[in-house]
Amino acid sequence: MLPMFFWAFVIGGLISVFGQLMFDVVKLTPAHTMSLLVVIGAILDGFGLYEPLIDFAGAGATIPITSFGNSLVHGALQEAEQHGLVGVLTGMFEITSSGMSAAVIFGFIGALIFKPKG
Amino acid sequence: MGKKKNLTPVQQQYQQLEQKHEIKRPVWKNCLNAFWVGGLICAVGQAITYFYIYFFDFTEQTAGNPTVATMIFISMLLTGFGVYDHIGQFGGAGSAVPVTGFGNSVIAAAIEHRTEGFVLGVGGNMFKLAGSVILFGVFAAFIVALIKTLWTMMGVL
Amino acid sequence: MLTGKQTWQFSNSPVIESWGTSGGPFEAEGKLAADFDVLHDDLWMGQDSYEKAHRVLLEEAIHSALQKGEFQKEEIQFMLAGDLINQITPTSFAARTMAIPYFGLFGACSTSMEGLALASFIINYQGAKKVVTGASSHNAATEKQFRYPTEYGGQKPPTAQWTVTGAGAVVLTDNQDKQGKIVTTSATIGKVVDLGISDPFNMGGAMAPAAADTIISHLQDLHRHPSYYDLIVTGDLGRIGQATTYELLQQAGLEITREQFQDCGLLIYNEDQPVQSGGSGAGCSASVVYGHLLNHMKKGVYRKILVVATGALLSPLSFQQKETIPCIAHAVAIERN
Amino acid sequence: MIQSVNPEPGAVALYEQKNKELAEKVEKDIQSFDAIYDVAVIKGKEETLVAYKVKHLKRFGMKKIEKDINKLLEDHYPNEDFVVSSDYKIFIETIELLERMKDPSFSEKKAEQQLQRVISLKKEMT
Repeated sequence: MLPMFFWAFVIGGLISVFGQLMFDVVKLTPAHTMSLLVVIGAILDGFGLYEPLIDFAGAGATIPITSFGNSLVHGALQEAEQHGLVGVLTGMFEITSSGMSAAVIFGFIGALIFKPKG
Repeated sequence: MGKKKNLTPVQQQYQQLEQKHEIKRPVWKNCLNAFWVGGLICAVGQAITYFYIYFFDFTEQTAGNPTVATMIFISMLLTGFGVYDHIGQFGGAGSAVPVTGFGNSVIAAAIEHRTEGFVLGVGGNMFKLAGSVILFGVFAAFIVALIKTLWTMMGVL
Repeated sequence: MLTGKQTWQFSNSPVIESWGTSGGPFEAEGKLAADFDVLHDDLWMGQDSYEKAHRVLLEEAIHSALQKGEFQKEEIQFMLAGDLINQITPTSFAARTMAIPYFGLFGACSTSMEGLALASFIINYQGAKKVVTGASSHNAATEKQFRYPTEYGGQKPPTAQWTVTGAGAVVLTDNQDKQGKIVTTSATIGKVVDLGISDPFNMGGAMAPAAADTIISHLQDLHRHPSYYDLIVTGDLGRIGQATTYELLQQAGLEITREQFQDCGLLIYNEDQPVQSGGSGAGCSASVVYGHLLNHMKKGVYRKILVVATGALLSPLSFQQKETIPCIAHAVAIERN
Repeated sequence: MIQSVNPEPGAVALYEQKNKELAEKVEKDIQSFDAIYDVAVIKGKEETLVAYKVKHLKRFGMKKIEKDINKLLEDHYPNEDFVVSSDYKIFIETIELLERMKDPSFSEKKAEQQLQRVISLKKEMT
């Protein structure tokens, strides 16, 4: 259990450092950086490399936004296995749905109860 | 950046002069902060994952979903109480890359545009920052999954 | 009277009769808090949107300027003002409240001096007896429009500047009794300069050439030595822009000292406030000049100052379309008789 | 929270003595894997539940290890039905069940129910 925390910290931290280098060295905007990271996550899963990373680092790999790309691919592939090509379309949000719906729901609740502080 | 070529000599000369006075981004410090802030957020995520594994019927595989939802909930509170933007200034990518940063971008936009009403303001602007992440995530995933499925079908893999 | 290429001299010396400023909570913690007439402890200022709060800022600045000079708003012939928000609605809405015949100006952060130059011109040539002019900006409203939602955790680089929540306004009159009064004597209208900077987080660096260009033109047109002025103060160049402008002026062979050359964006906040490179926004030069600096002139600390307000004429759209940032600077000489 | 991790892993079987022997044999087989450091085996009415923990640095190869285990079990015990999992949740549930089964008053029917619950957890993916 302890090594899991350690590696979650290290891998999550390293993915963040990669993002920071995109900000500071390549001078990308946050939106460009995050988009790049999800694309990388999707491609890594295409090569079957992201799942081992999750096995190894747990939340260190599932919490960074790269896992969004990974789980989109994963959902699509899972569904495609059962239903063929159409599954690529229909299965896309199968796994990711919780993050998306949480963001929408909490975003709206946030707007109901909070005001920006400036 | 690649546009430098199009500058006139006067512009180039000026930019050299201006560069001297520009305060450089503290890349090392930023990376260090990003590392430990990002790492810490992931470690918190790991703790939440274990919480769901121990106290509920979630496996390592299935605990990811409630963990993400919980993290976004925490992100909503931190955003709403005006804390997340300060964490962001300090942690940089460390607080932007984890899913809490995704949540923050959605929630901050939603809160900000409340004054324009719930339909046109909150509804219309909620994804103005996170939209590109969703677009490129979905499109890249589509291409990757399509290629892989086609390969499998043609028996390459 | 046009002097040189781009400078007006005001032979009738329009009088700056009274001035007023208002600011937000962050400015209340700044170095110049004592110079503000109205300070808010809440960014919302009792309104239900940041844009409305923005309007309130300008209304209050104008009100305190009118009050201090014991003017009724009915006596004022024209109002010249502007801000940074889409279609300058906060200013136009304030003009609706004021019901004074109104010119809406947009010169980004150079609006304050654009307004003062035009108002002086109108008074100088008997176009009016009393004119009010001002500019304002509101941090959250401006961030919302130009950058990210205020609660978004985006990291600002050290070149970024902090938009001032503040407004400043002055009443300019054709008062013939100039004894001991603060008057405007000349104004130089700047041209748009673009040296190819496109980073919206580095406004100072983008605006520096425009500031230098206007200062040099002003001194050339009037055949003046920089030492004519006790103070040459720029609007909101911040640390980077100010250092760059200083070097440009040195390169042009102007003898100007570091003490003589100040920046409103560096004057307004304390060192320990997290404003990166300094303050910015239309309200920055307006609230510093129409508060702190005029108060100092009244006390006799300065006799002759040249205010050079700089503006970055970009929009979120032009930035996203990868345009570089065109910049402008207007200078007005303010002197005490 | 931690205490449920500590009990010694082991092998337990329901119903008959020969089942217990089988469970212990399976346990030994799995332990022969280098990458694995804890194993728990429960032999139920039909399925045999095998839960194990992989050394952390070997977790990158978890998918392959699972494949290898499945293959080994299939080769050695062609007639048995195995449910194999490296999932932490499955592991702690298995250990807990193992502990409770040592108590003679814990009925076989209840144990089988619990076992099926754990197996259903493992099958519910995503």
